[in-house]
Amino acid sequence: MTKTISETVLEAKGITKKFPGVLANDKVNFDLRKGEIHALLGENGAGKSTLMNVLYGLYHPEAGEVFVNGKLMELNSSRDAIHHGIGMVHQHFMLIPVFTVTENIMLGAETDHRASSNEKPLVILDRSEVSRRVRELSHKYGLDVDPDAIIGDLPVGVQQRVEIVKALYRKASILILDEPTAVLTPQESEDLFRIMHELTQQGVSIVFITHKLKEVLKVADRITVMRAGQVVGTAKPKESTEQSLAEMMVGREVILTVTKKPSKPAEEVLRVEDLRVKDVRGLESVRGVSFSVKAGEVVGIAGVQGNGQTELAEALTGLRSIESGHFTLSGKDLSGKSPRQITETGLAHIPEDRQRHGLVLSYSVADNMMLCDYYQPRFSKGVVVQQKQVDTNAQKLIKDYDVRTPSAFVAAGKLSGGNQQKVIVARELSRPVKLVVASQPTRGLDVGSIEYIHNEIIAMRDRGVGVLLVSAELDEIMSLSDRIIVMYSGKIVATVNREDASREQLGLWMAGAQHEQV
Amino acid sequence: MDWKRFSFIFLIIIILFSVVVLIGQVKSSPIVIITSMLATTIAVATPLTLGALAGVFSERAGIVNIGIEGMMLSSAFFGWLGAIYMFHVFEYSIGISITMGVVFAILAGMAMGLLLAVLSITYKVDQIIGGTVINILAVGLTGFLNRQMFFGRGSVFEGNVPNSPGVLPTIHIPLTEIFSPLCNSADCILVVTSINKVFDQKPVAIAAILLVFVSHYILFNTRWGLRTRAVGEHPKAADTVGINVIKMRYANVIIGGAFAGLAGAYFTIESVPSFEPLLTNGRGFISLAAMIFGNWTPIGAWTAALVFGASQALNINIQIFRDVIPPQLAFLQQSYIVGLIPYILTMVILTGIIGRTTPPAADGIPYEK
Amino acid sequence: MQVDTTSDAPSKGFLRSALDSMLIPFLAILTAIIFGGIIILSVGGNPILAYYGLIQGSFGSAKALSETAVWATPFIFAGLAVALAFKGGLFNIGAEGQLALGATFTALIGYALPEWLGSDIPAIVHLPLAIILGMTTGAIWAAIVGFLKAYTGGHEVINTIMMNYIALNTISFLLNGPMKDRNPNNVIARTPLIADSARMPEIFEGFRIHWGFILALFVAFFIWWLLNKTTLGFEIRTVGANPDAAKYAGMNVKRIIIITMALSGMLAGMAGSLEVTGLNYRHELGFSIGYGFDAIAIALLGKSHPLGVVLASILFAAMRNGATRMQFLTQLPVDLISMLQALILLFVAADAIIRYLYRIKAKGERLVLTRGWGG
Amino acid sequence: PAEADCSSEDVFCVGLVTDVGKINDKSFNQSAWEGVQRAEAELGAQVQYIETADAKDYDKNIATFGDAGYDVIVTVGFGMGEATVKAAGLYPNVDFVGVDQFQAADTPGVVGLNFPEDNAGFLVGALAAMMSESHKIGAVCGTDVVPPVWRFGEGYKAGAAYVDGMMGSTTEVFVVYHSDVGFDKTFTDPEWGAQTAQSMMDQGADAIFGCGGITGNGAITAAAQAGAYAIGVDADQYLTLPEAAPRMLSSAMKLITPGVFDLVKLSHDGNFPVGNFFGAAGYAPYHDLDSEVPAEVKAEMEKINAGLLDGSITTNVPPVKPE
Ligand SMILES: Nc1ncnc2c1ncn2[C@@H]1O[C@H](COP(=O)(O)OP(=O)(O)OP(=O)(O)O)[C@@H](O)[C@H]1O
Ligand SMILES: Nc1ncnc2c1ncn2[C@@H]1O[C@H](COP(=O)(O)OP(=O)(O)OP(=O)(O)O)[C@@H](O)[C@H]1O
Ligand SMILES: [Mg+2]
Ligand SMILES: [Mg+2]
Repeated sequence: MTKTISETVLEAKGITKKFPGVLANDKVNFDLRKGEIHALLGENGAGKSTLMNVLYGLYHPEAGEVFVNGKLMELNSSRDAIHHGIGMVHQHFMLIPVFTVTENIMLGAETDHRASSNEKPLVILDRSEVSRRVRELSHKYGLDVDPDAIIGDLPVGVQQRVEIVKALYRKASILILDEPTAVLTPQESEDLFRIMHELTQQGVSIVFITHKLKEVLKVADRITVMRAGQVVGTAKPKESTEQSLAEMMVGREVILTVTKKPSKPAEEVLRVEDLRVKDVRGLESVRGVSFSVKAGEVVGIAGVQGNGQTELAEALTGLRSIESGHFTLSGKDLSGKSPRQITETGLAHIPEDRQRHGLVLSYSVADNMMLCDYYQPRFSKGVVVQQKQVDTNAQKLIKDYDVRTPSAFVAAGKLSGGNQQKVIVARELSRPVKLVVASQPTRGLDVGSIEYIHNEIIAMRDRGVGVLLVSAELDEIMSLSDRIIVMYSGKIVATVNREDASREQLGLWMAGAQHEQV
Repeated sequence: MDWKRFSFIFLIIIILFSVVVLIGQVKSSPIVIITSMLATTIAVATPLTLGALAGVFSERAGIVNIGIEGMMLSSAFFGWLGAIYMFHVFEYSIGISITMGVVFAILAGMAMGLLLAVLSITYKVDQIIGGTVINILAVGLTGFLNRQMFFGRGSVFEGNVPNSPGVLPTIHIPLTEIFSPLCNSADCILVVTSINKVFDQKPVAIAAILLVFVSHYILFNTRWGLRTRAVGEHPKAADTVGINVIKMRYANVIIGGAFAGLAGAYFTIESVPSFEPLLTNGRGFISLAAMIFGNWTPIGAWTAALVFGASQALNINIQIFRDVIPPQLAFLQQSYIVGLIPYILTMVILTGIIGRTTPPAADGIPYEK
Repeated sequence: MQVDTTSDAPSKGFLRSALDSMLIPFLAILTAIIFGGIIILSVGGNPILAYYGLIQGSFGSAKALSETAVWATPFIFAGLAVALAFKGGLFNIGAEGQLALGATFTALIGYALPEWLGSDIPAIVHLPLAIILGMTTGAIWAAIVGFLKAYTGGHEVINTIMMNYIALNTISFLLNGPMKDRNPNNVIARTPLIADSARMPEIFEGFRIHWGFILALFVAFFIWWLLNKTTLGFEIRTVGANPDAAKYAGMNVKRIIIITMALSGMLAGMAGSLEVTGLNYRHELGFSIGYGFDAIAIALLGKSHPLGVVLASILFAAMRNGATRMQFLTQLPVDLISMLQALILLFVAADAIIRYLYRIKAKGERLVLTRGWGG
Repeated sequence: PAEADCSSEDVFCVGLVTDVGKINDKSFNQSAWEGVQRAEAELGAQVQYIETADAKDYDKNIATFGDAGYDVIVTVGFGMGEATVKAAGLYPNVDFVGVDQFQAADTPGVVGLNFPEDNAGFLVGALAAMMSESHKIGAVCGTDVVPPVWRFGEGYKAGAAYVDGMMGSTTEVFVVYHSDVGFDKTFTDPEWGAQTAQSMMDQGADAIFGCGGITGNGAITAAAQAGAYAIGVDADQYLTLPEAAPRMLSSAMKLITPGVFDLVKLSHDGNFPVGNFFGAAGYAPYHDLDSEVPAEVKAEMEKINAGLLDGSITTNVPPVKPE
């Protein structure tokens, strides 16, 4: 796996980038050598994406210089970066859902390939020529994509491939991959690593950003770790361990495993029978699912994003209507009931998209903390909201759940992501409930917050509440669950007890392998 | 193409025409009625179509444009004013004056487009507020200048309203000349001359139809169109591939303004050679409805504009034939009731029974890096 | 992207925050006045005389003050209608139609009820009944749009515009036909005069200012209370700020959209009702033209805050009312007023221009009332 | 203008308040104002106008002149009838001229200036019928809710019918009122007027009468553009609509300008009447088309006009549209 690593193709010196109130990059130095995979590690908000956006010309740094192939570069827009052979696959894909693969790829690079010079812009689109070239490229690098498909119809894994093809189409020789594996199955990730190696063989240099320490150790040639906007060090994979990298990232010792007592499952709180649900596009995405959750246990639903877990959670919480089948909470049939009726029966919901569903960003923390039971006697007398009670409640929850906020009256939108999530967790877990549905409860959070939320979930379990945990993080599922259900393509493909589950086996199931017995 | 929507729209137009033909046939021949209604439909649809195109370009690039009404009104005024100045003050010929009038109208529309762009793109003002500002400003500005320049003591023209140099001429397509020699009956000649009337339109009306197809092609088959739609759907994605979102948005809003300007020219330089305060009479808002009704596509918007044109043609002709309306259809005599048809239709269509309309995903959202 | 300017720390103190939020509108008005002055000068008018006339005509005497209040009354109601809808994330362009229909049906109860019953009705019953019917009509008219929005996604902007046309045509039909004043002297499309028992008393003898103005202030306070202190207000604001979160929080979003539109239409209907019961004592074609659009400007200028709406209404009312005096003194066209109003709105909306002109630092907050067509 | 002291005995002041509409409407507001301006020129009056922007301001606008001590106040339009009568009570020393305001009962200090619009319509209807070669003529009007407009339209029909009866011809008359866009817009929609005129011409009409403010103006110019005969309304629109002048056959005139002037003069001379004052209706000269109009037609028109004046010919149009 050792390569002869030669010249530096990309170098950043002393990059400083400020956002209002945040020093996102503080005199950062970074370099990339030809044909290497250079992993960039760091907690949320460490400044990784910011650095990459600077290199890609999207942000203008307050200070610092960027050299490409040894030459000082003026990067004023992504156009310049593209021109210098830099390609970037963003953390949030930059594809237009209503366009076809071909249109997305040609966008911004609508040049006439038939002309002798490749730079000649083309006023009228030549879709067939572009899709021919897309086929050619995907063939060359083993990136299977259908040029005529509409992006919105494609699974994320394929969308990612489109992003890579898009970069290659622009003749990128430096490829920045910002958290590419966050949305992939272990198997898909393997596939991506294969492609990455293929690319480096052909002379492409890759910056690889991830939170997953195992992957870093496996694929990187070099590792740079960032913390709070600064580079804290560069390491070789051979000389590092998960533990050492995690400590570099966080700056203190971290316990990577959750300590918990064995569960004491009691009576059944949730029972789901043959549930079918359609997604936004009207396709059936939960296809006949049955399972149950008992009081005092954590049931984890594992699966790659887009296999129906989101829709399942939304259906159980009343946000999405169900096509057929039903579910009961504490024996009460709640299928087709409104979110209000379901919540009142004793369900708490930590939603997947906290900014879209969980919070009203313009509201104060206090108002957000009564979002679900503002009408209950705790907060309102008749139709009149009792501001005093709202404030008292907020003060108490802020203290109990360690929400870091200047005051209870600050708009929730002004808090950091972790604290926003804590506001939701505080609100949901402080209510008297029988079942918690937690969807991706720690997505995008830093290690400290994750620790805190994991402990809260286990505490709920120990208090005899049933927990349904939906997560794309296999590690999270493994460390919290007492029982694990694997979903693939809208169906349950396996159910196992935690003790009987192995990462590899779960990964296989997540990729669609069938289980002999359920 | 959205065939379901189109067939629905054409069905409605056919029904509207049939009603008039059935009523009017005792007085006039069906071919005369149909061709006359067609001519009216096309003419009435002209400013609506152009207004809707103004909306399509702006909104495809992500800027909600409810200022179409104001854009039309101001360009109607400035186009007319320009023609008068060219004719009376600079003493150009009629032809040059009115042509320049059209140019002034377009420039005025572009200036209003620029204002909307500055407000909504640079200052990131809520786009609906930006449009409202334009609408109110246009009423005040044109009303004020119209009065202050043309009437009373101390006005620019000393109280004499100078006549406008005229309107754009009809472009005659010599169908009659070509085909009537082949006819051997009076009926045949009637058919030929009647059909000729549909084709004999004025320049802006013809331009509007051509522009519908040109715009459709530009939007869906050219680099410009691809980029325009990209900045309206997902500006950040466009930015990452090196497209200047701000520039594209500015350009399209201003292009939209040019369309609205041409619509304005229709009122004062093509249809009637005079300006009256508020003469656009809400047609900008109807254009907006046509744009949505046509699902933000030029051809769709055009067919929607034709529905409005057809129902106005119906209303006019019903009254022309009011003496012979059969008693069962007496309610049609209530022009108030007939007048409701396009509005109710629009609402029905918006309920989505013939397919949902979807705006560009980033329409109305200011772009922040 | 919805960043509200509200719900900051109350620690700042009401007065301080009110002053802060009034600074920009104040400077915007000042700037518009300066611009307007330049325009007047450029056409050879006398701006000092014009503004003097404007102020004298609107605040210069008891009568002028009374007339300003008369103008402000429908503006407050209609402005609140638009503002309330804004708070709920809805853009009600249809205040015009709701108002006119409200006026028509108030007039109907006002003149026809005694005929139908064959006897006089005590004012204590008749007047409220007339107003309530006007409010209800407006509410139903707007609720239809709310219903279509909630259940079919039909956009309220287009639907309220369409409903305006439908309302105006319907009213033309009614006032020319079944509801026309049959008095042989009458030639125009208008209803008969309403009975005395349906008339809102004047506050001061000989001045046209009526109790409707006081009611308007009270209703503005009520709307503020409703929005900020009640569960329904919380629901409306939540649906306006983040409908997904509202659904998540168990609110019945569809129902709230309909209620918001209905309340908005009710306020607009009330504007019409009070024009009939307090001022005109009948409805006539051509009364109340353009109030719906003024209301939008007022709601925007008042930043959708009830108190702001009251102040903006008084400003607009003063300008409209003072226009007569201004015209009389200068012979400048009344359209000048529309132009001034547009300029004020322009500078309030694009406050960055004002901040730049007066070198005021931005607070990093922006008013976002609407979210395109996505709603 | 405000400097002169109108309350003094020697200064004669005339104020005009428009209906919701513009002073320069090329139609009745403007004609009335021209009458006032004639008073300025011939009687040395101090004159001023106020444009009404909203019906709510009727009282206040009148009062603005009343308070300033104006001697005569002209209020234009039927809509201001009640406000005018009310103001007469408040300002007993002021003479009020109410244009188009029929006075059912006498009010001291108020004169309603009215016109037999049906006669004017009758005249141009007859003219159009005689001049039409296709025997199809049209009228494009504002809303028939407004009685004068309705009387113009019905008079036009009656005039054509009279000619038919006299000559044994059959003339088809298309009369369309604009009613479907809300009241305020029915008089200010030239584009609709033009389209409607065009439709009538498509049906063969070769003479178009535009009756109804700016909407009618649209019809008139469209007719003129298409080479049909154009017929104006209220004033001699040959003079106010130069765009249509070359094809302007005549106009159905309400002689508002002289009517207003005459009444102002009566007030000036201290002979202000009470009740209703009927102004003259008539038809405008043929101007550019004079040579196109045959002598017989001219003669017949003279006869009809005389007949209408002496009552030997009646239009049989009721003052208000029957239900
Ligand atoms: N456009 C922006 N405006 C303001 N602050 C920003 C912006 N983008 C990033 N930040 C802030 O800059 C800091 C660095 O963010 P960045 O996105 O670079 O982190 P990251 O290391 O990529 O984190 P993650 O793992 O979550 O992707 C964070 O505090 C973030 O909140
Ligand atoms: N119409 C009104 N009449 C009198 N006082 C009012 C009115 N509207 C609001 N107020 C006063 O103004 C204050 C409300 O202002 P405040 O800034 O708290 O509103 P807010 O809740 O921030 O506004 P928003 O509705 O935008 O959230 C209250 O103290 C109230 O007494
Ligand atoms: Mg990142
Ligand atoms: Mg508040």
